[in-house]
Amino acid sequence: MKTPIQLTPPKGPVELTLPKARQIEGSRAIAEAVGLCRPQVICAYPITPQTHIVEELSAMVKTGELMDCEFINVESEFAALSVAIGASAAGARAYTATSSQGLLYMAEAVYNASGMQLPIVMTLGNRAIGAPINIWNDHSDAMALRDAGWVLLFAETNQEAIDLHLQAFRLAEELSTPVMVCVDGFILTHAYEEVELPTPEAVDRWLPKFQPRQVLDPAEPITMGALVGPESFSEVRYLAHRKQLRALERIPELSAEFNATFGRNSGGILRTYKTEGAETIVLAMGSINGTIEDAIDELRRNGHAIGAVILTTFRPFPYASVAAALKNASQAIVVEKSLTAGMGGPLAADVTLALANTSTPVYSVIAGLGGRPIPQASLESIFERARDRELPETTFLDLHWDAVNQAITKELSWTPHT
Amino acid sequence: MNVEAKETMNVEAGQKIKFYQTGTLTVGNRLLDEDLRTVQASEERSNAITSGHRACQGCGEALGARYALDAAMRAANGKIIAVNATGCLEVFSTPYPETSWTLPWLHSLFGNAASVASGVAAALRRLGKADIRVVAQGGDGGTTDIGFACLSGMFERNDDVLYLCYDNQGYMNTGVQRSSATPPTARTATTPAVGTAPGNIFGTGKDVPRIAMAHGIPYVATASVADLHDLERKVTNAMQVRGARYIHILVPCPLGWGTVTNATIRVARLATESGLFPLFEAEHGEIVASSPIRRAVPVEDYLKIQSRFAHLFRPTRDDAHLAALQAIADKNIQRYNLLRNDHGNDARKEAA
Amino acid sequence: MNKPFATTLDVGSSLANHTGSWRTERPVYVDRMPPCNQACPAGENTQDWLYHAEEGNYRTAWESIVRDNPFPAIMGRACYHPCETSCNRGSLDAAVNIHAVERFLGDRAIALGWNIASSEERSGKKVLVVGAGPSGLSAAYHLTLLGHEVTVVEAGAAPGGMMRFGIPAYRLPRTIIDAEIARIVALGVTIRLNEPVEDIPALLEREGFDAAFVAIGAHLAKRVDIPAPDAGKILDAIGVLRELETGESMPRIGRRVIVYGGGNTALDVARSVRRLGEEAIVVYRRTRDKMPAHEFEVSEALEEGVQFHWLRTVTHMTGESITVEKMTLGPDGFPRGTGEYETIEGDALILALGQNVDTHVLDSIPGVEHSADGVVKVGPNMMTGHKGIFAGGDMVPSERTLTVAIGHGKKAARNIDAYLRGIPYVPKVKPALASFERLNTWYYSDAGKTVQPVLEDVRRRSTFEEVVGGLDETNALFEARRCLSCGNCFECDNCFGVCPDNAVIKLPDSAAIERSDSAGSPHSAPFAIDYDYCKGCGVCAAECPCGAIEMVPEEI
Amino acid sequence: MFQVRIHGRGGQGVVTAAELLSMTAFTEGLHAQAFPSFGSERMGAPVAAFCRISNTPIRTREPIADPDGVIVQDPTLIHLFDLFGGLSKEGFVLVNSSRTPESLGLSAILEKLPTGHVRTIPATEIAREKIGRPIPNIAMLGGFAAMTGIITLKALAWAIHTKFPKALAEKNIEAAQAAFAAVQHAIAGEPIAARGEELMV
Repeated sequence: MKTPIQLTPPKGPVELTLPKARQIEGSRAIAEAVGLCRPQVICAYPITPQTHIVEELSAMVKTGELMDCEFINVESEFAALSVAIGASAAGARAYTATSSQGLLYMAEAVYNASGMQLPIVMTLGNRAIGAPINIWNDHSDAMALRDAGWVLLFAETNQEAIDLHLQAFRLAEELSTPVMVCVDGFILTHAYEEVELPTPEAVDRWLPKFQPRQVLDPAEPITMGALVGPESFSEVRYLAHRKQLRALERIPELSAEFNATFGRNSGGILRTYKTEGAETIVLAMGSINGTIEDAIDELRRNGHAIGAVILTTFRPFPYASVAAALKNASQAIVVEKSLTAGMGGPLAADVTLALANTSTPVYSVIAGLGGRPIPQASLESIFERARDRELPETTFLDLHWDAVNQAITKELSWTPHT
Repeated sequence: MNVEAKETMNVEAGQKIKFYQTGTLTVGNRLLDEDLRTVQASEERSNAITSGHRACQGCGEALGARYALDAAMRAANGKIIAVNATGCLEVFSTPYPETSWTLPWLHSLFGNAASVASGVAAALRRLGKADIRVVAQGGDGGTTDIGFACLSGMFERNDDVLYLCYDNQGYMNTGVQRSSATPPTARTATTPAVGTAPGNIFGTGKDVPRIAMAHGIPYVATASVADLHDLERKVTNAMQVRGARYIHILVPCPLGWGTVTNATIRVARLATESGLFPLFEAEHGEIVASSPIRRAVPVEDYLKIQSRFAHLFRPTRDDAHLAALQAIADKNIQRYNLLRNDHGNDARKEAA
Repeated sequence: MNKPFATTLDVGSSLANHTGSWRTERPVYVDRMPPCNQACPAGENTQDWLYHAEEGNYRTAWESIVRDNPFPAIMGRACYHPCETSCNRGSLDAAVNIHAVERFLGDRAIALGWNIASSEERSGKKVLVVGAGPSGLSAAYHLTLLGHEVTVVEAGAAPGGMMRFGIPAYRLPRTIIDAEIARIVALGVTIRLNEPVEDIPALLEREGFDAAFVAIGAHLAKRVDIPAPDAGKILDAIGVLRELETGESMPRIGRRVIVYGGGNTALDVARSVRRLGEEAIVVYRRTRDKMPAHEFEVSEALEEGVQFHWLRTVTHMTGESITVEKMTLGPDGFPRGTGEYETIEGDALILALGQNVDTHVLDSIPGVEHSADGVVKVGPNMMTGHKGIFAGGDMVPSERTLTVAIGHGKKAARNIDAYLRGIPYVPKVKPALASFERLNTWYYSDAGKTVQPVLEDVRRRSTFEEVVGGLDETNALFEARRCLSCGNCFECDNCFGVCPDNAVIKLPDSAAIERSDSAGSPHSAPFAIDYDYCKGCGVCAAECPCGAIEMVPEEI
Repeated sequence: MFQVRIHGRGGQGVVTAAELLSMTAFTEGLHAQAFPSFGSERMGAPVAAFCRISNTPIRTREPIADPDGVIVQDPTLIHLFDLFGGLSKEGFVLVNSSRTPESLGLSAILEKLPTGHVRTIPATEIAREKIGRPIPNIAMLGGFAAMTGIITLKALAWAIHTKFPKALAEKNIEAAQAAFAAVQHAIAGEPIAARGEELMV
């Protein structure tokens, strides 16, 4: 139920100086955060809902707000990441952003960047993948390339999106590996909300000048991107795996350091919300966690022992951390904005694996596909059914069963050659 | 050399003796000043791609790459970064643990060499290293087909990259399949010499140098491993310019074309002398020069030494297709005025 | 730099991969016989001296010539240059104007007083040369260089033989002959003039010669019996030419002089007659294209107003005219009489029908054999049937040209040297011919032949000034550079450049000194194949302009 | 929590209105969240945008299904969609029209809500007058401020200054002020001046 509005009247005269925090669009906030990291080459190809980010950055470069940076407008996402690959290999801090089909169109380069260990940072404004064409938010794009060897971080809020970008550059360059920061399309990218951006000086202290691990340089020539045959390919892949595991160690350290530096707890592997004493723990990634937290507050008020795990680091997948966070729960509910047709929820599959040594059941809730709203009430209803042990293994939130059933019937009635 | 000889050479320098027994056509010429010889004549050449690579015997691409890159290296005082598309050149030069490259070199993907090079160029500009120049290179597949969008983008933005297309007219790395640069009627693994119209389709063609010109970029040229001086001059010209530049180099493939391994340069020469592969230069979208044919030959002379065209001659002669191929050559000859009468030494002396 | 494993590599590491194991054929540098060299009767290393000349090293070039032939200035004028006939460049545009370059070098040597240094080492052997013609002088020259003491005995009043008495001054100025012979004398050769030799064995015995070279030429004019009221009006060509050379004043041969014959001598005499201010008419029994004379002689003669009657034989002379029978060519190319006659006005008839050897000096020498026309039989080493007596030039079976005679002199000298030293003379094995098909002519620039200046017409009808001028340095250099260097590396760097595997090595200068001319070629390639990497594709061989690389199967 | 839903058509500045409303609230020291209806908006297409205002940080991301205020920038939408679905009993409705709510067929909603919670203002006309273009969004916000008291005109002016270049901001502020005054006049039960300078406060 809604609480009645109780607004406090404005206190004193309105300050006409820029406050520490600002009410700005998520894309603008991300663009400014990226700008604070002083990228040297930014390349972009527009795709909804990533557009505002690169528009802002292009303007920042044009106006001189972001100095010493090349902004390259390219003809495709494939080219965008390729330009970033070249720039990074030549020793520049490189950044790009995309969404959905764009990520798929650059897929080959996504694998290539990680294979060559180039510390590129990319923002992914998460969006569904067609067909049917759909411009709205879900996590299908990130899931499609979850195994490309990049570190994948999911932001819950625009504030976290900012913070994750600052941490992403550090992580990428320390380990020499690319990092993707996933931000829910529209829901975060187009939302105006309060964010706090650190000062350039603070960021300069946080993020040292880019020192590439390897660089194309006539003074010390190297061959990058050699052909590796069966005799060594496994070793290369194993080393990539090791690097991801190292990232798993480094991410919480960086988060702690970030907290100490900027006074904000963000990033890391995962966060828990009211998991103390929780029988049911909901696990999700990205912006849906805000609604989940509201729902949990509501259910807790009603005596439901429920909590949440907000997963920030999806790749490398933190099996141990997830298992630990869910250790005391009697059941886990994974709410995720993606569906692997014929399999179910990919995040739920990972969580199931994390809990393989326990008897804790994992319930999968597929929600928000293609931008379908996820109302708090619907979530509460699901969680209540879970409490009552009525939840099926996989639930499709607010699915229009009548439409589905009608289509199934029609499908079954069709036979070839008639 | 004795004193008298030196005097002679001085006399010569100031007077009208400009002719050398081998003119400016051989790789070197002991009678020329060293700086007028080709880069390839010099032991100091950079050997951008060095020995031990696994290219086939008589590989035109290995040769073309060294020709072009060594010239670029000279023009840029050795400060070159090369970006390579996937393909034969990449595969035969960099199998772990050995690389044949001696310059900084990056291979990313099949279709993105132009974009990766754009990125390298952007980084260098931003890092204050604009004295380091960027060369992108790929085969015809990586350039005219899968890499075409990236190439066009690089052109359109006028990024400071010299793109070298080593055209061997097919996907040789994967076993000789057809590309959009494969000539009509040619037999490849995907255009077999069977049926009523054997070999590659007689389409409308895809003239990438002219497409490059349509972008209005500062410099476009075609070149051939059969004319080293011309090739090096064009690479050198290209290196004098900033912005997007494109050189399309014909590099015969003995395996794919079905020629004997020693015929690589000869067949490239015949391609030009027949008019099928015109050599020209363009600046800002306009043709500024073409190389006249020295010794004109009918296209048949070019075709008949390649087994990929064998079906045009055996078991029966395919006059219709031979005429159609000759018509392509004739069109080039007309378009680029290749049979004009200023060929030979004069034109080359000017060039030198 | 912290290079990632496997995907990032150290540059140039492929040098560890020795691709030479792929090879089934290996390229090998070869030295081939250039056609010009092969065609030169004097055995000149034409390509070698052109090589030096094109670099402007004229002295070196000249020294190369005189290693084989002491008469560059004479050769450059009077040789009928078979080198040019065989020159591969002739198949491309026009043969290299070799003789003109040779003449340039020869003239330069005379002008600058270049001399030849003789070997310090003396053998103590004495050789007699009979006849100071081209063959004898050539032999004397080479024998002297080989360390022997040579005396030339000449019946005539001046040395030079047919150079002086057979070739008119307008083709070969006498100052040139004198200069080049003087250089031989300066080497230490003794020439005794006006000394006819009747008994060679006696002379050998008397003066202690260890060997003799006899080269007395062929001076007896062949005659045919032509009825005439005044036999004094029938002269022989060789005698006329000699008279022109030695006579105090020019003889008045006749107003309209008919020259009978179609060889070079016929034309020489006809052209000389023109220069004496008379009309000259050449009568020849076959057609123009069948004339043994060189085409340039015919065309120059025509330019100078010499008239020709082809397909005619002279049947008799009346004193005011001659009667000729018209001929026709049979299918075998030989002329046949038609039975039709005509009259040609003419008051003198010069027969230019060839010469025979005056053999009487040889008749007394035991073992020497000769044929009916006097030609002396010699063995492969040019020795006659009499031990220690060698013969050459026009008196032995061969083509009778200056250059052949000079070649005989050289060859005889080498054999005499071997004979004197008691060792067999083994000629060098000649490498295979550098034929036109072996060349890759695309690399040679298009360049037409340089034309030598020619004396103006009116002076050619009144004086014995030299008709054909020499090349200036610019033209000579240009012409030298037209040489294709058939069959022998000329350091164009093509192999070094066109190897897709960078498997050609440039040898350092010290190694280049090893260039051998063992195969008779001027120098070997200053390159080597790096067989560690050479895959044997053969591009180097195919793109070698001059065909100096050969692909040889590997033994596998 | 105070939740606002703004309806209009593409080109009328619906999304900007939501953003400005959130910025205004933020300027007041409140927490706010604005977001569009995430459509691929084209000129003329129906568009909605949302704004939440709260004393405490806002976590939820669900679309606003039960608003406390509904701003209708285009009255032609009234009968095409259920614009007032989920509206709270104490909610506000402000419609851009020079006509009365009754004449727009809003009687049903008028009856549900407290007096004075349903109003119309001629925002397009005000905008045309003050800005020179028929973009009603800022004027509507001015009217909404006067109507609800949830934001001050001063804070709105600051937000407008933040969002727009100076000249345009000043014109928009004039429009907001005019609309604010018009609503205040209406609240005071005084007749709204027809046009012109007297609207200025």
